[in-house]
Amino acid sequence: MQPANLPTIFSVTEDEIDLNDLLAKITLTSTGAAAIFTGMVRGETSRGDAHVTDYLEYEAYIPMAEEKMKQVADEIRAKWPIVEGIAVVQRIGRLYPKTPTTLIACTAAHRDTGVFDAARYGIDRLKEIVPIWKKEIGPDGSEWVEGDYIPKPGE
Amino acid sequence: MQPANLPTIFSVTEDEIDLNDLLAKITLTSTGAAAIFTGMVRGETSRGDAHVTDYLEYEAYIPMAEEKMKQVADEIRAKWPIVEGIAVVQRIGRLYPKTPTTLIACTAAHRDTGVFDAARYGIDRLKEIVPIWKKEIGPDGSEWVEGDYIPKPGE
Amino acid sequence: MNHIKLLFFATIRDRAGVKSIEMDIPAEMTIHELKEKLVGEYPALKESLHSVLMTINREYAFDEAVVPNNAEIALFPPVSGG
Amino acid sequence: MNHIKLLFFATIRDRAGVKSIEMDIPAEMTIHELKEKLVGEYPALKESLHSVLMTINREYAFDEAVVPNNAEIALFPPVSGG
Repeated sequence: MQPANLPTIFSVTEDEIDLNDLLAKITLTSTGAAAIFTGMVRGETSRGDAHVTDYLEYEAYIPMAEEKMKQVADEIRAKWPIVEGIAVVQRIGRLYPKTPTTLIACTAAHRDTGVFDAARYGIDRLKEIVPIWKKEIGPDGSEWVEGDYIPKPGE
Repeated sequence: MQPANLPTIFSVTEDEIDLNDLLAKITLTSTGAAAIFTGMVRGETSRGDAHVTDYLEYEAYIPMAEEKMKQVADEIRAKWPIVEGIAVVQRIGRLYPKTPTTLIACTAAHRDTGVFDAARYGIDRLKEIVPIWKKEIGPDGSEWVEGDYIPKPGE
Repeated sequence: MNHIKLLFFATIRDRAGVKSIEMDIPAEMTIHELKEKLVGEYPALKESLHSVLMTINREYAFDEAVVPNNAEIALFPPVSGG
Repeated sequence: MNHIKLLFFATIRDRAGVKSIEMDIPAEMTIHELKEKLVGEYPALKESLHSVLMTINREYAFDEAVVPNNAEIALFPPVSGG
């Protein structure tokens, strides 16, 4: 069912996220569909406390982050065995509004296989268990963005 | 609620689909999330009649296709008013396995806004009402791929 | 008489053997009547008629619609892009 | 005694004022006991303790876990990547 050579990319990087390149790397001859999520730095946020952001500073516990990205990919494959290629990428460092900061992409033979749900699950899990943090720098100073998920034993 | 200047891209093209460029064009200062779908040419299909594909030949009724892509974007905005930018692209001509042939991308402030559903709706509608056809060329000859959707009055 | 331009795509073009033609048709002709006229001229279209889609000026059109003067009419099978 | 390496990230690093330290701890010390020891040495960590996450060798670890020799321990707030 699942050939051992299905491409799985997971990376924490300071480089620009290249969607074309990542998509090509997770496209197999049997692939007909890709669902891709990217997160970008918002320069203006209106939900909740409306505010303006000059830039975000991302940091990661890199070796653990890459292990947990691999775990997110493994969880996706367990839930959606039809998924072919997976890419999980987080850019770190100082990132300005409109810049893509993260990418989760899943490929499959067809679009009605759960491949959209798989990508959605991937970004949700990244924001729960992958050790990355961001500090928001705006006109009124800087503040760490606090997550709220407490991992459970075994996660 | 919806500024008049929300970016909407719709295009039938013979050029390579550049995801980085399209994403940048539909990212606003208020954008924090993008859901992107791409379709690729499958070189090997296992669902249904398993077969091998050498390449696909796409053709379009271009002016109507672009009008219907605009309509798909309008439908998305009516159903998901939170969507900020929309790109609907179809590449035509002779396209080989692993090549992206179509892209639907929607951006929004946050990922939990229906932006994934909006992109999914977009590709489903493109395959229903946008006048594009493909002929499959394989080792056993060539065959038009037949759709099965009959548009209703007003679509 | 009304003057119209006809465009054929995909399987319909292959069967008709032409990409586009211009013709004059009676005023007040409906899509249904135009379809019958075309099958008379291109008998190979007959077996496509149950599923052919037709458009008038780039909007889907149905049997009872009346074809206006200078219309751009297209005939094609259900779409299969993506 | 066990030798361990401690890493601090984000708000926890800001509060502790250090990025990483190495220390010796008694064998069989639990994560809970290590947390109490750290609060003794870095009182500013006290107000973060209700939400601090801890890991042993890059896996999430909980109060009752015993810290092995040569462990890489990390302390950080709930994650906020993406």
